[in-house]
Order: sequence, then C-alpha cells, then structure tokens
Amino acid sequence: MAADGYAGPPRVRIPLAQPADARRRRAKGPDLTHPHFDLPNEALVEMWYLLLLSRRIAERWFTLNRQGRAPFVVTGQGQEAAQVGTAAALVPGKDWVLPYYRDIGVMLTLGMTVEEFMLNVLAKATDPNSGGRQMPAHWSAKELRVVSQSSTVGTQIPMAAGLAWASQLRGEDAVAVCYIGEGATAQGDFHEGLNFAAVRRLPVILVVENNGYAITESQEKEMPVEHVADRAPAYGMKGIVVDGNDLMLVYRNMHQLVEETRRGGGPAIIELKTYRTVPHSSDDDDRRYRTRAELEQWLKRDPVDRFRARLINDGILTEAHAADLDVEADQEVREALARAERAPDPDPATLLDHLFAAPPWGGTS
Amino acid sequence: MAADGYAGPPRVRIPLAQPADARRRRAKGPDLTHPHFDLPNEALVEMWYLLLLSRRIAERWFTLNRQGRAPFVVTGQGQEAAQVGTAAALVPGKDWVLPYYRDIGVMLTLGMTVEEFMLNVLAKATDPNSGGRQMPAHWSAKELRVVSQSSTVGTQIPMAAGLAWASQLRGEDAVAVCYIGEGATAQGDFHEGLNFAAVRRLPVILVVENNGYAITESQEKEMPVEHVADRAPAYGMKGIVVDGNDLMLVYRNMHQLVEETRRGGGPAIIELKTYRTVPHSSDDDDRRYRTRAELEQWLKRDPVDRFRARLINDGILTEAHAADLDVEADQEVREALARAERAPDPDPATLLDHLFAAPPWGGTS
Amino acid sequence: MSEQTMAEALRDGLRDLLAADERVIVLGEDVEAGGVFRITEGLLDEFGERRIFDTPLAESGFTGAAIGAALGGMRPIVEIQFVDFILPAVNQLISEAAKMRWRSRGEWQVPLVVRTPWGGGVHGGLYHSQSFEALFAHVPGLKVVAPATPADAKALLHAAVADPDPVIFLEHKRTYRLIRGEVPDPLPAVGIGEAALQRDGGDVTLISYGLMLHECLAAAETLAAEGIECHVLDLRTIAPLDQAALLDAARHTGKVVIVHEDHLSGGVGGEVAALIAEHAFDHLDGPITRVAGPDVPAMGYHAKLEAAFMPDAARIAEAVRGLAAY
Amino acid sequence: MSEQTMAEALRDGLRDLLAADERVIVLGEDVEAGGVFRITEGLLDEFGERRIFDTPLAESGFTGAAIGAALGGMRPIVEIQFVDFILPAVNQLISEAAKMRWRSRGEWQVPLVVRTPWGGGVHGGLYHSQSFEALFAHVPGLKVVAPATPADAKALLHAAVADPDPVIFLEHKRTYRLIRGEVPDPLPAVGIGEAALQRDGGDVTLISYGLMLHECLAAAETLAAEGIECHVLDLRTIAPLDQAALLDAARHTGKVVIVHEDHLSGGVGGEVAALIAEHAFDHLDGPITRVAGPDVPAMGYHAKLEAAFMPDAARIAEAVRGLAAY
Ligand SMILES: Cc1ncc(C[n+]2csc(CCOP(=O)(O)OP(=O)(O)O)c2C)c(N)n1
Ligand SMILES: Cc1ncc(C[n+]2csc(CCOP(=O)(O)OP(=O)(O)O)c2C)c(N)n1
Ligand SMILES: [Mg+2]
Ligand SMILES: [Mg+2]
Repeated sequence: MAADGYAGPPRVRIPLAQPADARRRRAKGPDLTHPHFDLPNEALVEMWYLLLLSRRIAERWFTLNRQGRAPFVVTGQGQEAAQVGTAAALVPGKDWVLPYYRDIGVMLTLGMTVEEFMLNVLAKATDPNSGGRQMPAHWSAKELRVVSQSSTVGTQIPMAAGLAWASQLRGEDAVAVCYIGEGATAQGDFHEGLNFAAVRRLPVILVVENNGYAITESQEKEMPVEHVADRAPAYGMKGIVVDGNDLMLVYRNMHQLVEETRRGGGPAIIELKTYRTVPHSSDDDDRRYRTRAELEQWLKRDPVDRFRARLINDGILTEAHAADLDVEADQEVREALARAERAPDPDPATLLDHLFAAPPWGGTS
Repeated sequence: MAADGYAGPPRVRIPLAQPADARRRRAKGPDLTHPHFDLPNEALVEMWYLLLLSRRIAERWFTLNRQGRAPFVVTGQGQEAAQVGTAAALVPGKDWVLPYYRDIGVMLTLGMTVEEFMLNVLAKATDPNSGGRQMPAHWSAKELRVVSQSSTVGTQIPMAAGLAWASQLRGEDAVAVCYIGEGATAQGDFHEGLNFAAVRRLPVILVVENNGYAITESQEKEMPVEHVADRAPAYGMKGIVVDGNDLMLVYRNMHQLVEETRRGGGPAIIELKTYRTVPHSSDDDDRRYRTRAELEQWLKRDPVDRFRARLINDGILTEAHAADLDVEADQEVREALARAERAPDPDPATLLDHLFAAPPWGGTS
Repeated sequence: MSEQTMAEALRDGLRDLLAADERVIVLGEDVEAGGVFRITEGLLDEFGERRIFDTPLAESGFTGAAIGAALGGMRPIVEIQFVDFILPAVNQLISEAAKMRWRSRGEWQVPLVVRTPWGGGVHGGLYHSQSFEALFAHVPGLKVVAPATPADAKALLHAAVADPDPVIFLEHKRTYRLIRGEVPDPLPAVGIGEAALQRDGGDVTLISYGLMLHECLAAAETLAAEGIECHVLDLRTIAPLDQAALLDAARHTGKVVIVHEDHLSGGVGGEVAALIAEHAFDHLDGPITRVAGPDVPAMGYHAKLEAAFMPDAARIAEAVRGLAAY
Repeated sequence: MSEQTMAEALRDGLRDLLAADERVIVLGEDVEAGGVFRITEGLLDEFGERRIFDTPLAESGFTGAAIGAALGGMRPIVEIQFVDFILPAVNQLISEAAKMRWRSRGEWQVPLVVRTPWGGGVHGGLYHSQSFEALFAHVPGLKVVAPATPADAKALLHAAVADPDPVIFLEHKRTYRLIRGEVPDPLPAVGIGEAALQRDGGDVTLISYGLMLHECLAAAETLAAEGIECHVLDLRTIAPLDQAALLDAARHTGKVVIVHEDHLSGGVGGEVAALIAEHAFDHLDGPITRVAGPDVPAMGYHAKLEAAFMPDAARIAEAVRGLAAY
C-alpha cells in the first residue's frame, strides 16, 4: 500500500462473470446494464434516479466550488440522458469505456459510487480515479474497464480502436466505447482513429455528445456539416443522430448499436443532440457567447424533468415517489460528501510514486 | 549572394501580370495555362510533349542513380497525365501550388526548366528548390507560388488552407492547390486542414493522385471506402473522381473545378485514379507487393502512349512528328544534364546560412 | 507610465500590433470571446471577424493554416489555449515552420507567433500546468521567449511579431494576474535573445525565467538579509540563449544556481549548465547547481501535490546557501 | 556465437519475441512486406497477419491504437518508418503513454515499444536523418534506448518488450548494415538504464551513443597512437541516464568530451554535462566539452552538406587533443 493511502490495483468491484452491479444501490429490477433484458418499470425508475443523482452530484460540486472547497468544476448538466442512456446499454467490466470530462452520468451508471465522485471532486488521496493527481472528472476505473483519461481531447479515439483490437485478438466480444464532444471531433485523431477502426472493422462506438458548443464556439465554427454523424460514411460506417435529451430514445438506439457492433457490424457513430445548461466550467461565463433565450428553450427540454414527466404520465412514477427520490438523492450526496471529507488529502511525499513499474530512481512504484 | 552560388530571392521568372510562360520552350499556341482559352491543336501537342518530357526526366534520374550519380530517386512514371492535366488548369505565379514528391509533371507544366530538374537531381548548389539541402523532388519556386515542401506527408493541407485564406484576406482570387497521394490522406492533417478550409469556404483544391499504393500497402489497408473523394461530403465539399490517365478528362475536370472554386464555390477534392509503373523509390522493390500482371494491365493504359495514340487518331499528331518530339525531349534532357553537371556542388561552409533572417550566431542570412 | 498586470500588458500589446499592421491577425480557440484567460478580450469588437478568428478545435490544422497564412504574407498570431495542447501541432511547428527558411535558403519565411500560457500554480493538474520550453528550445529555426514582467511581455510581443521567423511566445499563466509592473510609454525595445540582469550581487548567480524569476528575487531578498548577495539573471529568451550574458553572470560570482519550474532532466537548465561548464570553467568556484521540478509527468491537481512539485523561494535559498558555503 | 549486422540482430530479436509471447504484435507502415529497412522481413510469413499488421499512414492513429492495445493486454511493437515522422504521434506518446501509469497511480500501464530508425549518413536530407532522442529523453514516463552494437540491440529489444512501461527504441539507420558484431547465444541480459564502458583509458573520457560511439572508438584508436588514452562510455540508454556510470567515467579522467550526432543546443549532451558539472565538479580538470551537430534544422542531402553536419573521428580527436593538453 502506497503512502498516500491508496491500496493499488488490482481491485475488483464487479465480478466479470456477473455483470449485475451490486454497488448500485437502487437496482431493484433485473440488471439494467445487461442488454438482453427488457426494461421493467423498476429499471425505468432506476434510470430516472441515475439522471437525478448525476444532476445532484454536479450541482453539489458547483456549491463546493463557491464555498472554496473545490478549485475547479466541469460538469454536464443537461446531458445526463445522453450519458445514462448510452452507458446503460454497456456491460460494465467487459466493454471498454472511454468517457469524457462531462460524463458523471456514464460513470454513475457503470458503477462509480457517489462517495467516489465526492472523493474525486475534493481530490482526496483515496479518489479512485487519480488520487488527486488529475483534475476531477478525469475518470479511471480498471475493474469497470474505464481507461484513465487525459484532458487532451481526441486521443481517446485511436486508443479505443486499440482496445477493441486487443479484445478481438484475445477472442473477447467486448465493444470499445469512446465519448466525445462535437467540438473535439475536429481533431486529427478523430480521422485517424476512426479510419484505423474502420479499415479493420473493429468493434468501436463513438458517442458524440453534441451540446452545440466547444467552450464559447458554436457548432458552425467547428464544422461545415450539420451532424458529426454525417462524417460516418467517410469511414464506411453507420452514423445515427438521436435526440440526446430523450432517455429512452438514447437507450434504445445505443442498445441496438452495441448489439450490432458486438456481432461484428463494425464501428459506428451515435450522435446525441443535447445542451449543457451550465457554463463550460467554473472558469467560464456563458453569457458572453449565448443568449438566455436559447438557454431557456433548452431548459424546457431538460432530460431529468422530461423523463420524470413521462414516467408520471405513463403511471410508472407518482409525484410523491419522485419527491421522495429527490430527497433521497440529496441525502445520498450529502452523506457521501460527509464521508469523503474525512478522507485523507494526498501525501506530497508520494509525488514521485508510480513513474515506472520499477523505478530507476526516487519513489516506490 | 551566398557562398554557395545561390543568388537568393526575390527572383521573378514570370511577370505576374503576364501569365504566359516564356520559359516553356514549346508553347507555340495560346497560353496553355490560362484557363479562359480553348485548347488549339498546338496546345494539345504541347501537353503531350510535357507528358513525354516528364517521363524522360524521371527515366534519366533512374539512369543517373544506376550510374552512382544520384543517391536517391522518387518519381511518378504513370502519373504524368494527372500531373500535367491538373497543373495546366492553374495560373502560375497567381495560384498557390503545393505539389508532392512525384510531381515532375506539375512543376514542368508550371514552368520549372529541365535544367532545374537536373540541378535538383544532382543536388547542385544552384538547384532552385533547396540547393542540395533537401532530397530531390521537394519542390520550391517562390515566383511560381510553389511553396517549399517537406517530406512529412499531410502537413501541406492545412498550409494550403492558410495560403488560400491569406489570398482571400488580401483580396486576391487565387486558388490554393495541394497535391497528395491517397495513402497520405489517412493523416489527421487531411481532416483538420479540409475542415478548416470548409468551415470558412476557402478556395482550396485537394488533388489526390490515387495510384493504389502507399509504398507497399495497397489501398484497402489505407482506407475503408473506395474513393478518397467519398470523404468530401464529410466536409460539405464537392468531390470528383476522374480517370487520371486520360489527360483531357483530367484537364477539363480540373479546369472546371478551379473556375468554380475561384468564384467562391468553396473547397473541393479531385481524385485521379492512376498507377505508378515504377517502384516507390530507388530503395524499393515493387515485386514484393504487387504482381507483374497488375502492372501489365496498367501499362496498357499508360498516359503518355494513350494521349499520343489519341492525338494521332484525331489527326493532330503524326507518327513522324511524335518521333521527332521524342528525340527532341531526349536531347533536351541530355543537354540540360550536361549543363547541370557543370554547376557547382553546395559549399559545406554554407551549412549554417539561412537559419534565421537575422542570424543570432554563425552564418549569414 | 502605468502599472499593469501581465494580462493587461499583453492585451494592450495585441491591440497596438493589430492597429499598426493590417497583416496581423489573431486566431485560435475561443479568441473571439476573449479566450479562456481573456487576453484577447475586446479585440473582436475593435478589429472585426476578419482579423480575430475562432478556429475549429484542431491545433495541427489551425497552426498549419497559420503557417500557410504567414507564407502568404500575413503576420498571424496563434493562441494555443494551454501549452499542453500544443503537442498535436508539434509536427507543423518542427517539420514546417522551423525548417522552411533553411530548406528554401531564405526563399520562404514563416513570420508566425504562437502565444500560449504555460506553467503551474493554478490547480491545473497534468494538462494545464506543463512547461514545454525545452522541447522547442531544442529546435533550430524556432525562437522561444518567456517574459517574466509586464514590460518585457509587451516589448517582446512587439519583437516577436516584427520578427520574420517563427516565435514561440510563452506566457506563464500564474503571472497573468499575479505579476504587476510598470509598463513605460514609450516602451523601450527588447530584442529577442537578450537576457536582463534583475539584481546585482557578488556571491551567487541565479539564472531563471518566467514565474521562477520572481521566486529567485524573493529568495535573493531573504538571502540578502543573511548577508548573501545574489546576482539574478532573467533569461527572457530561451532560444537562442544570450550566451554572453549568461557566461558573464556566471563568471561574476563563480557560483551558479539555475532555476526552472520545468522538471529537471533534459530541461533548459542542462543546456545553460553545459555552456557554463564549457565556456566559463576557469571561473567556477563550485558545482553548477540546478533547482527544478522533479522528474514526474506533471504537477498534481491537489494543492499539496502542486506545491510539492513547484520550486519556490525557500528551496532556492537553500540551494544558494549550500553553494555560498562551498 | 555468430557475427551479425545490427539489422540481422534486430530481426532475430523480433522473431524470438514473437515466438515467445503471443501478446507481442508488430504494427506500422509497410511492416508486412518487411518495412523500408527490411527489419520485419519474413515475420508475416512466420507469424501471420493477426500479429504482423500494416497500418494506415497515420502515426498518431496507429500509435494511439497501439497504446490502446497495450492497455488491453497486448505487447505492441510499433515501427515508425523514420523517427522524423514520429512528430504526429508525439501527442499520443507524451500526453497518453508517458503519463498513463503516473496519473492512474499504477492502475493502468502501457507496455509499448516504439522502434524507429534515426540519424544520418544515408543521404536522407532533412526528413530522413534527424535525431529526436532529446525530445523524448525530456519526458518523464518514457524510456529511451539507443544501442550501438548488434548484441546490445538484441538484448535491449528483449528488455524493452519485457518492460511494463513505454520504451522509445532508437535504431541508428546507418548502423543497420555498417556495424557487425558478435551476438552471443545465450545472450547476456542488458538492463534499460545501464551504460557500458567500451574502452578503458586514463587521459580523457568520451561519452557517446549510437553511430557516434563508433566514431569515438575510431578517434580513441588514432589518439592511442599519439599517446592519449581515452576512456569511452556508451550510454546505450538515453533516459533514464546511468548517472553512476557517467559520473564514474567523468571522475576517472577529470576531462570529459560528450559526443552526439544531434545538434548541440538542448541536446542530450547538455544534460550529461550538467550532471557532471554538479555531481563530479571536484574531479574536473578541464572544461566539459561537447562535440555535436551544428544548430541547423537538419543535415543536408548532398554528401558534402551531410559530411559538414556529421561529427566524426577527426573532429572528436581534435577536441580530445585540446582537452588533453589543458
Ligand atoms: C487538444 C486540446 N485542445 C484544447 C483543449 C481545451 N478544451 C477543453 S474542452 C474544450 C472544448 C471541447 O468542446 P466539445 O468537444 O464540444 O465538448 P464540450 O465541452 O462541449 O462537451 C477545449 C477547447 C483540450 N482539452 N484539448
Ligand atoms: C508523416 C509521414 N509518415 C511516413 C512517411 C514515409 N512515406 C513516404 S511516402 C509514403 C507513402 C505515401 O503513399 P501515397 O500517399 O499513396 O503516395 P504515393 O507515394 O503512392 O504517391 C510513406 C509512408 C512520410 N513521408 N511522412
Ligand atoms: Mg460541445
Ligand atoms: Mg499512393
């Protein structure tokens, strides 16, 4: 065990043979993440709870920032349906997942606990993602096959191709799923990574969370076509465009695509039209580049409210149950935060650790 | 004048106001390179001569290599129609041109003299491209707006976008034309450069000389689509595919595209299906990756023979005239070589020159 | 004469340059809205969208386009949002910008300025805190500057845009708002390649640049109270190095401490030390000492991991004391 | 025991590694046909197209894919056709491969080997002759090796593939067919990070690597005839440097000449000199001298421009004579 309190790999959260996630507390129905199940009512409620919890984690993070307890925030309020709906179609611990910085919803659905988010936000020594080395929201969870992320956008696409390739060589039927914003698809690695995957028909899915902006730049400054998915034919790929704020639509489309890709259908792009209803990060002021009217329009399509309304309309959820869950989510976040706050800060003496497996100088490995 | 005998810029070969190329000896008819002229018979003969001369220069270079007088050869036998046909549609000295290493035909058509090719091949101090600093076939000719090329493939596409942009900002109606092999279009700079050009609708044309191979790799290892031009829609661009061994087809399509782009039609791709009938370079043995049968098939479509046959068939050229021109081309190359051989080698003392305009140390600028 | 922050001096410098020369254009991610550090704020309104130009999120593509624009007669100023994200553009910078003049023997030139925030101290973690000056300083054909004061920043920005060759212009992001200073008007010119003596002293020579210069000056204050006088040189330009100035500074005391934030191995300090060990050997009175970040991929995000990485006045003073007593 | 060229030793090494471990795969441009230097010749026939794998012409893409494959449990060996063309992949190597283990505190690792020919002497001009070891040696998290003999090449290739971290494996292209040597069977292991003394002598220490090692040895022969005995150290690994060995070698004579083909400023020689100037200062009997390529973008294509760039035994001997007389 390293001096920073981190137990080190390998840790197995989810037995690979049994993809049911014991750690996701609310899983009352059959395993959501198993693609062969239909979705019973309980699972739909659970999915709404994941949307809600993602939202609450993000909001709490902003609060911590205002309180001076978290120097930096980057979140994805408004994008939760795109995240939860796609991740729910994956098999955690089997499929490779390369989420991006806004993907609280992806990580929550795959099995990261609320406490772990809070450890991450507070950059604690026991943050499982990097132990306070990286900015928060740079996910890593080996047992979930979530590969450690850099801030450098685009690099994850070729890496996803390589992960898919490794799985293929090893005779697994895993799919590699890479998440990305629409702006980042302008990077050369988009072209090189997709081309590599396409030439060898590797099982790679690129999930584009198109929120219309790359920090301050609106989509027309980034690309000359309406949809990122319009670029799929350049790689002989399937490309689909989905309303990213409609949870069920996202889930059904992703589910089908994952099945196709898993069965050898080759790489594909799924583009989710959505919106971040908050600034790019705690350092940003979004009023300098977009109108309040535009924001209001999108708030009407808020994925959390929208799915709740639908569940209530369909008689699956009551107002009272929803209100209870809201309280529960709030409480879950509060309790997790309280526990996380008691965790140790990173020990500066550990800075040199883990440079190499067998270090040629200095720290332990 | 630098110690290596190189006079240094600026040199003006072609007065920009008068695009007729006085230095192209055989231009009997109206200026070929001026896009508003129809093509009289003399011009057609001249174009055939350019094909022939390109071929003879390349062949002589291989001979010099076998004789131990040129350490390295890279040429484009078989691709001459793609080169001459596209370059003939440009205005030398006005349009920006970024040819690639096989483009003897492009440079010859734009106005590089046979002697200059020989100076280049022999890496003489007076080689106008780089004075023996670069490998041969790394073109540069400022007065022709041919920008110095590196060996690094792909980088020229964003640069072409920038040149087009500069011309637009300066109120010129120049087009920027970048030449590339199909293999090199797998580079990220293809995506980034075309995207940049497309977002701003810059007057850029990408000429893809698709010879089916990137050194030893056949096209299906490079890309999952049949045509590079299939990728044009990803940038909202026009993309056309042309038989690159049919000179007139190449010229007419390029001519039309240049006109459209010059008038604000935005960037475009023209892909020329062709074949190099020689190894990749003097270091390559193409028998390790392609069959003689395949080569034979393509030799039947040889662009030089094919255009000659057509001119003879149409009564524009006689066998006797063709034979005369053949002798003439041979002689032109021989004389140019003899002159070039008398030119001085680079002076090692000049190695430090031209690092910076005002050198902080060492050599003169 | 007015006191400004680094950020203000740079913004003013950009405005002056845009006003003075039609060929100057500014491009990069988010520059129209002012950029993430607000250095280009207000420029769009003043100079319009033909000259202040948001690019797609593609550093190789827009750096390559800027090289093209420079070849085509413009004077582009590229902003790379964080120096950490310059890596995708390294091929364009090293293979093209740096070699263009040399390979064409002066026929073509690339008057390009690449502005980019570098360095740590702002809780940026691995990808918003790095130092890449050593990478570019090793590339013949590139000039690299790293001013430490508002006046130098503005003067060197003028010099960089006036320069007919490509210049990597490094702005330490922690200094943007932290460092204030007089910016004289008219502004005395600073040439690229000119170091500046920031403090005169006879005991130990400190050679540094960027944020670390200020830590050196702070250490020098502390040490002066202890009777140790430091001779502090600000390199200002990392490539080409002001060899005469740094050898003079080394000879002046015979004891040299080189300080940079970038990690030790292969950093700029190695080159500086090597020059001194070769050309000022006879004047040396003690080992050439380097104070630098440790050899790990970057500083950590958590404040404690960041502080553990960053050299500071205390560590510098300790090194100087050791050497002074040598 | 058999005598082999560098190329043969490397080809044998690859074959052994592929035969020994199913996880080893080879990818790059033209590797199926043997590669432009024929190092992978015959491997496709022997190991099949699942393990010997031509990639599209996209260095960032296939290096990134190799990083992914390494994360996924494979042991990829990437071939970059010429080190000059590694620049598009620098972002993947520095931002991802080098930082992966550190940023995940050991959770993820990238056991990747990037083989690539470097250096000049083959009429490659600007883009087929460069040296980039200094760029990578400055990146914490990457190991960089540059063997100079066939036995070392083969042994270090084994060490690189066995290493759980990313290794940049530099093969000097001029040595492929020029340098022959015994390759013992069984082959003694060479650890990454271990320099080797190639000649013992008491007057002047030469520190080098790659092709230049052979020029140093040639110079040492000449000088021995003149009565000057050289102590010649082959670094073999550029990062991490074998500090103990290089400091010992420096202390042994007190006079050091560092030789590399890469241009001078910011080269590996600077770091080596700085280490000596700091940690072996008391043993120094003369200025630490560097012999290196000049600070121009690359060597020229013409034989005369190439020769003007490349350090050689004559230039090295001259530097040694000067220092010996100091
Ligand atoms: C290579 C690189 N360049 C620049 C940045 C700085 N940056 C961080 S996020 C961002 C915008 C990304 O936009 P998009 O991909 O649309 O994702 P979104 O943030 O909108 O979800 C930029 C420019 C970066 N992280 N990486
Ligand atoms: C970035 C880069 N990587 C690798 C090379 C080595 N190389 C030179 S030519 C070539 C093949 C190019 O194929 P293609 O683009 O189809 O052009 P062709 O040679 O067939 O005309 C390669 C791999 C290079 N020049 N640049
Ligand atoms: Mg976006
Ligand atoms: Mg080709």
